[in-house]
Amino acid sequence: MLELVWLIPALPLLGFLILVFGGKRIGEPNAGRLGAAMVGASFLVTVGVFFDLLSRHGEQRSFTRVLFTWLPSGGLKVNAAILADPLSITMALFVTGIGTLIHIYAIGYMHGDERFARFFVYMNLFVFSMLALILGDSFLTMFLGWEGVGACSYLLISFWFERDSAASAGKKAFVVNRVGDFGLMMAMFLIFSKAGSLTYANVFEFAKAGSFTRTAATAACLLLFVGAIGKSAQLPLYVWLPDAMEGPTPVSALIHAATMVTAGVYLMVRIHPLFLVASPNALHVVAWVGALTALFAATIACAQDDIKRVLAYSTMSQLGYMFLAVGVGANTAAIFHMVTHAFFKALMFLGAGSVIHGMHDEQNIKKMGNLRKWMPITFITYLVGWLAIAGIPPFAGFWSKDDILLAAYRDNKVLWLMALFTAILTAYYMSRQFFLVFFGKERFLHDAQTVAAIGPNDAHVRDHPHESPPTMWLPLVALAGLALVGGAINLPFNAKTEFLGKWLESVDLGGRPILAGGALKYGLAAVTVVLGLVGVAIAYNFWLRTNDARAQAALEPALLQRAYGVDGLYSAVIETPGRLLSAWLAFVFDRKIIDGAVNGLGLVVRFAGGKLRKLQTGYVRNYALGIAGGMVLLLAYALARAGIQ
Amino acid sequence: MQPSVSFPILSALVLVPVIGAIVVALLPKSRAEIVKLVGLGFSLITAAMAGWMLVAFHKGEAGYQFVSKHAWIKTWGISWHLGVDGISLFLIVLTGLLFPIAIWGPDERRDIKAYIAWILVLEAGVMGVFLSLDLFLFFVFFEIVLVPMYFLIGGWGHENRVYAALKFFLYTMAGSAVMLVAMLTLVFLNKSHTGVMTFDLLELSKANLATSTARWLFLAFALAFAIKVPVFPLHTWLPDAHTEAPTAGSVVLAGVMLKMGTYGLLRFGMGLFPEASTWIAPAMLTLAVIGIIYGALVATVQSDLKRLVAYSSVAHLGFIIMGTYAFTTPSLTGGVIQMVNHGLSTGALFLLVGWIYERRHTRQISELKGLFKLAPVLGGVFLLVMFSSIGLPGLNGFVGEFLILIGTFASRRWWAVVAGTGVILAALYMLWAFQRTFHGEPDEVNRDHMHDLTLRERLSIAPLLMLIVFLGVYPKPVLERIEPSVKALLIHVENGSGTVESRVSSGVVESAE
Amino acid sequence: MLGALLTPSAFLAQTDAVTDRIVTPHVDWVAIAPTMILIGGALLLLLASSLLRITRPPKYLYAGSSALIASAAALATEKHWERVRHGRGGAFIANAVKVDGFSVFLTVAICAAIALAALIADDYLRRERLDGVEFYVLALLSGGGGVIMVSANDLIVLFLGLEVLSIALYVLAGSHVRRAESQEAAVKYFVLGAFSSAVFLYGIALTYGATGSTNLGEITNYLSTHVVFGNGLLVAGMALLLVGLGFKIAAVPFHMWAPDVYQGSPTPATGFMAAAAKTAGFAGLLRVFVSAMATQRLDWQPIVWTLAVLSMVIGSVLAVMQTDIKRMLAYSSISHAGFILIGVQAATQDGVSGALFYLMAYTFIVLGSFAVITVVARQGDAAHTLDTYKGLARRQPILALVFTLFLFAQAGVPLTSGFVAKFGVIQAAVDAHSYALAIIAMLSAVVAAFFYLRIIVLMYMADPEADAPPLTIPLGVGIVLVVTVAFTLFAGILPQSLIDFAKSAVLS
Amino acid sequence: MNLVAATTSVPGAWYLAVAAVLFTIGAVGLLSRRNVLVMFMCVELMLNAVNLTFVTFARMLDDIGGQVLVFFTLVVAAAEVVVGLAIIVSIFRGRVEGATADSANILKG
Repeated sequence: MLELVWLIPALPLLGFLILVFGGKRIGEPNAGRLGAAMVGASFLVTVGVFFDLLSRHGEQRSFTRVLFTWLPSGGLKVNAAILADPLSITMALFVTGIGTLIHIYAIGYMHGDERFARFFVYMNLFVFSMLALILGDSFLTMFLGWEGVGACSYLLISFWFERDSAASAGKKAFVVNRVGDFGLMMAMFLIFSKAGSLTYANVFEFAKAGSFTRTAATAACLLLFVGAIGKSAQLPLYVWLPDAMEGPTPVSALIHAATMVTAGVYLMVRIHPLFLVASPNALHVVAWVGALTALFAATIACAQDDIKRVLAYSTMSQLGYMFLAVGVGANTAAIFHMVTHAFFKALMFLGAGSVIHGMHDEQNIKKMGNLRKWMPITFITYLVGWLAIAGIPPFAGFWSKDDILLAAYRDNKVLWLMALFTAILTAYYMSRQFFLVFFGKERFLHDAQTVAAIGPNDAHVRDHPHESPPTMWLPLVALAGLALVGGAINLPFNAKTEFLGKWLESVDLGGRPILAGGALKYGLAAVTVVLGLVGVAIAYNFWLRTNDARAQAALEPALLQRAYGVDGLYSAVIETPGRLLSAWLAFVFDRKIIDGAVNGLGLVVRFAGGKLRKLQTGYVRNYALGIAGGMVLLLAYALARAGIQ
Repeated sequence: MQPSVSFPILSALVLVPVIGAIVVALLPKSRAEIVKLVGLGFSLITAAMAGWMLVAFHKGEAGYQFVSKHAWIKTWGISWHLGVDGISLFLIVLTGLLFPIAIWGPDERRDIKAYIAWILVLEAGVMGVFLSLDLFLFFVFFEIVLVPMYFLIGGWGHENRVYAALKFFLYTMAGSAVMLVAMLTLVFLNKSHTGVMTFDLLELSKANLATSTARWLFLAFALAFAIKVPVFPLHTWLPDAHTEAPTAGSVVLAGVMLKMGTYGLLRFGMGLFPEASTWIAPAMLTLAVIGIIYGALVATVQSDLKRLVAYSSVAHLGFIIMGTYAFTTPSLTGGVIQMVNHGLSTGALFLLVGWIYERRHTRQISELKGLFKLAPVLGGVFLLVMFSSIGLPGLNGFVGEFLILIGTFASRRWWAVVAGTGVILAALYMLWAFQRTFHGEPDEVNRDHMHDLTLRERLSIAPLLMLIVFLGVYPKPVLERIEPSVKALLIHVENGSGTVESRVSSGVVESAE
Repeated sequence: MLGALLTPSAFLAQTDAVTDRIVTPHVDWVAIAPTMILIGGALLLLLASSLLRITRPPKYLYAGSSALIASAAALATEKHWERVRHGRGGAFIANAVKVDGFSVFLTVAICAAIALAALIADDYLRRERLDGVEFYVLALLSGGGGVIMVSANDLIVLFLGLEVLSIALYVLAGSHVRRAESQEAAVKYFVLGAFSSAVFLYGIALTYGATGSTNLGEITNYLSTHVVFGNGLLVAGMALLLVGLGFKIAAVPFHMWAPDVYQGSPTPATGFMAAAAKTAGFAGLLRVFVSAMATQRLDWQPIVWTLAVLSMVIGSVLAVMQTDIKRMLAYSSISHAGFILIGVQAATQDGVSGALFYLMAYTFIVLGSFAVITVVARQGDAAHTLDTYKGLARRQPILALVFTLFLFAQAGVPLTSGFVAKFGVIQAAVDAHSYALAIIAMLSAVVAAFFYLRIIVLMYMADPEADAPPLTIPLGVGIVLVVTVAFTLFAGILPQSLIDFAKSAVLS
Repeated sequence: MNLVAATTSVPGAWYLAVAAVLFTIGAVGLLSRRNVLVMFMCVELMLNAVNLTFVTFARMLDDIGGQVLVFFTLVVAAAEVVVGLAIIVSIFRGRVEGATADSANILKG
């Protein structure tokens, strides 16, 4: 099975190729089915590879399959090669698994879209790129996928490009990511200039041999982290993610929640051997950025009305948790949270998509309410997601978040407190959203006056919310199941139940083992759960029970609603000056000064010509004077010369 | 030995387009379609020969192949000396490829006979530039290409064509004027040492020059090439020429003619003046980096689509210059392959912009909107080419850019770092332009006049797209043909300069793995 | 009779000290055959036309005869060439006439100019109702003077040639009797020409005073046997000789007549003037300075350097400002004179051969150009504004294409004779280490390219004026164009033979 | 200097000086007068100055050649006069202002 590992990325690529050339002819819904089938097949292969690897031990668990030499030049030799080890296969499993579900979901969600087939073109390309990112055996193949997912993200965010906001959001995502990519590229150059290779194995061996200087390793780690910040929407390069919600919801679920945005975390985990030789401050930076982002995003999420924006900030916040985990050395916990988060966040996004779909493209949670009556399946599955993210046992989120908090507690109390506070906020804003959407009054039912105003045939009036078709709710159910039991892959009770930890052991993730057992552990878990419940309670009190408008307004300060005004700040500090500078360069410096100098030479010639021309008066005696003058000068020269000698 | 020895393939590459031009000129004016087909036929024959040459090329050899040498003007030691090596090989192939596309792709209707004839003359000239191993011969071709291009811009261009054509001609000519003097100086200095007057590149590269003399001469050569490239701040002819040229002109101009400059710097700058090349490197690198950033920033705010692409060329060519003067195997190899890549992607971009212009009769970004909806194939192709242009891995542009940057980083770290930011800016201006042009809801005017690519258009751009993908995925065949020549050139530079070995092939880059 | 008048045998007759009888030098008729053919032919033509009372001459009768006479004169140089090849060249007729490669080369150039000008003139004169034999006779006479100049080995012979050349040209310039411009050109040319001749003659006198002879061979001998430094008389003489010849070749600052005369003269005459007068003037310059006064080069090189730079730069810059095509070509010819002066300034074998090549190439280019202008000018010879050339490519594509070739050749675009010519003189300058001169020359060529291109722009990229009548190319002009185009391309693409010819024509 | 060697008395240089002065007068006259006929006469003056120079040098160098040259000059001057006068007459015939050189300036610039 291991030999077939190349099929994992190849199948979605094949799907992409078929769809790009024949997608339109295949049409709806077969294009979607084909896309989903390809990803599904890829998932099956991944499962096969997984079991094959599982049956091996130690070194045997890492397998590299070289396909061909990609970039050979001078000392540089990069292969197109696939690295199958527990880390990459874990990632591949949930990427293809969740990918399949979301593809299926999208068949329903994208129903009737005029560019139905093209959606799956992009989606399959995305899955391929994501798999290249994960399975690449070198920094460069990883970078291939890294940029590929970025491009797909761009294409999918601006999928509905008729909307200017969607088009802008796509562009913003790509450009901001490029800032991060700059760091990533510099890191690669640095690594290559030191280690002479970009293959993970060689680089890490080089690192283990102690050949990296501490400074170089630190610089490389931090530069790679810059890339991770961009891709995983951390401070300060997160600004693209909330806007990315302009994309179709399956995209948000797959790319901007479950998979692509976790690439940064994957990268940080992957380069663990480098962190070992780097200054500890490098990891501190990672931890702090993660914790700050987690808290920062959570506060914003409390005041958002758009159902998807809440989830977007929540994603940022959860990703912050993962970086925190990496930063405090709990790589396994980071991966664990990545997996569980993929389950419940994909679930919630798809649920949100179902709600939006049922509500006829309404995204404002303030205009929803009591949807449990209209969309029971969506409600139930969303409920699971809500409990999971809020950290209520035994749902998946509890286990993974608890691991992270534990590691943070042991490493740095301040970080732990920040993470803990974030946990309260998480529980609060998710509950707020949950209550507003599924409970309370049906705010979308309009009074007679409004109906009269917008007309009886408006879709909002004519159609009630409805439950989504089975292609959409089946994936919801499946994800809900995963969100419910996903925590089981790494139970902290003893070494035996830490399945994920054991599985990942062969990949050198280093770090200290998470405390197994002990009062502290259970105590901390209890604190987390209780505080989570507090968050839920506050939300319940203000958003469902009292439903006091003034109190609600107080909980949504403008500063948070505007997301601290960071977009405006960036615009004022970077975009506007940049644009002014460019305009000055283009229209003043380039046109007037540089080109002006060029044209100026022509003008000088013309000016001189104009002056000289005046000498040509047309009068014979002036001409004779010219000759005589020349003669006199020549004679003067002659005499001077004679005089000198 | 290869059978090519008997057939003068390289001379044929130059002469077939000339014959084509003469044949086209003799055809009756009324049969525009036949004229076009005949022109296409000749350019395809040339392309086929270039392709055959590519197949017959011995990889792994650094020297010149298929050499053809005949005395021309004996008195002055001038000969018809053609040869191809890894550095010129792909430029020849690119030339062979782009010309049929430039002839067939755009739907030019005005005075088609003269138009095709000039294009074929241009092709011969460009081939000659890349093949010449004799300085005089090179200069002849270098200058002669101005004539057909001048007519193409001036005769079939847009509103401001006369100004642009004149500027293009005079600017370039000014550069080569100084070069000619330097060339002659070199020849006579060589003559004074060896007693033989020769313009042969291979002979002259052995010339023993005083350091300061060589530097002065190099500066004169470099000026001519820098204008042609163009290197900041000598670039202002380029936006005008590109913008005003007809589509085919822009394609050829961007695709192959700019490479005459970079090629000249490699072949003649480094070949003849190795020490001076290393001496000037910091300045050239700095100008290259400025060009990268500057070109990108200025491109951002352009309102004319062609002008935008033109400024993007300034940025891209900056990368090539940087790779050239970083003096490492990857950076130089990257520079050479980037010449090809830029030819493919910018050529394709100009073709696409040309098609948009044919439909909408405007190049103003503000007048275009929502084209993706109206012309999905055009949009998709544009998208691919755009990604190639901004260096997305898996497409050709990345290969060159990456090799250049990684090579430069090894020898000139901080230049590479600053140049790297150009990658961000490239994404910015290209995506923004794409958004304004292709995204959004199309308005009435666009709806009425925009239609998708025709079969002819699809077929004519298909080879470019295939190469864009192929070179991105599997550049090895290209790299391994370029590399021996690049290495030989680096050794030449190393031997010639003596002082820079640490920079030229600094430890790690060459020895690792 | 003619021989006695034209050969300086009379004054060079020497007294035999022993016999006390006057010994006249042997007249070598072969040595002066080209001159004799040209001048004799001219007189014959004049005689025949007046005796036969031809009022309406048949088409191409005169032109054909003139071309034949010129060809015969050119063919006569074959005998000279034979002598040169067999090492029997040298000075003849009391050392006053030189037969060498140099004279052969330039005689051919002048004869070509006569033949081409005659062919252009036929249709022109018919169109302008000026038909008569005078033009041809004057051209042949003037050419005869030019040939005397190129083979002169004595300053006074040079002066005689110069005068024969010039006086005929004065009349040619004024030969369009109905155009005030033509008359004005004649009077200006005449007054200034006479002035410069006087200066030239004074230069001869001073040189004679300084060296004791006017014979170039003896001057050379004198200068090589005497170390002459700081001889004010000689240097002043050289300066004045330069003024005289500089006037003839229209070098700045002795150029001011050229634009007016070129513009005013009948177009075929302008072409002839530009080609033949320049060739003859440079022949004198090369013979006197590069050859005879080679030892004094440190004295005259800086002057020639300055003249070259001024001519190239001012010629180009002023040409940019012109709106009249003939005037523009006049300034461009000034600029070309500067280029040829580069070859003179180098004062090397390469320099001379470069200058010779340039002169030959320029003869064909400039006559081709003026042939085109003649056609475009239409009846009245007045349509010379640049606007007339608007859309020429559409009105008369062949004419436009041919003119384009000539303009590119003048601009020095490769594969034309103009490029090889420029290359030749520049390489001579570089070889002589005159780098600054070479660079100035190349840059002024860029400026010059501007105005050549401007005409091409008008021809190809502008619409013709509404009332522009169709243009037909008459046979005579057609022949001229074929010949000049063929030569321009031939000398541009396969220049080897012409270069060899020029090399073998270099003064020893 | 050979001049000094060749001449035994001072007057030779004086003749030369006179010739130079004459030549200069001719030149200045040409530059300052507007009547073409007068200008032409100035040219004749210059030529005669040259003739004087020739004769002087011939005497100083004791070389008959110099004197012979004068004849050539005279012949040429005569030819020039013939052609020149013809041109002048044909142009200024019938003009009210007479043979003023300044009236011929259509061509300029």
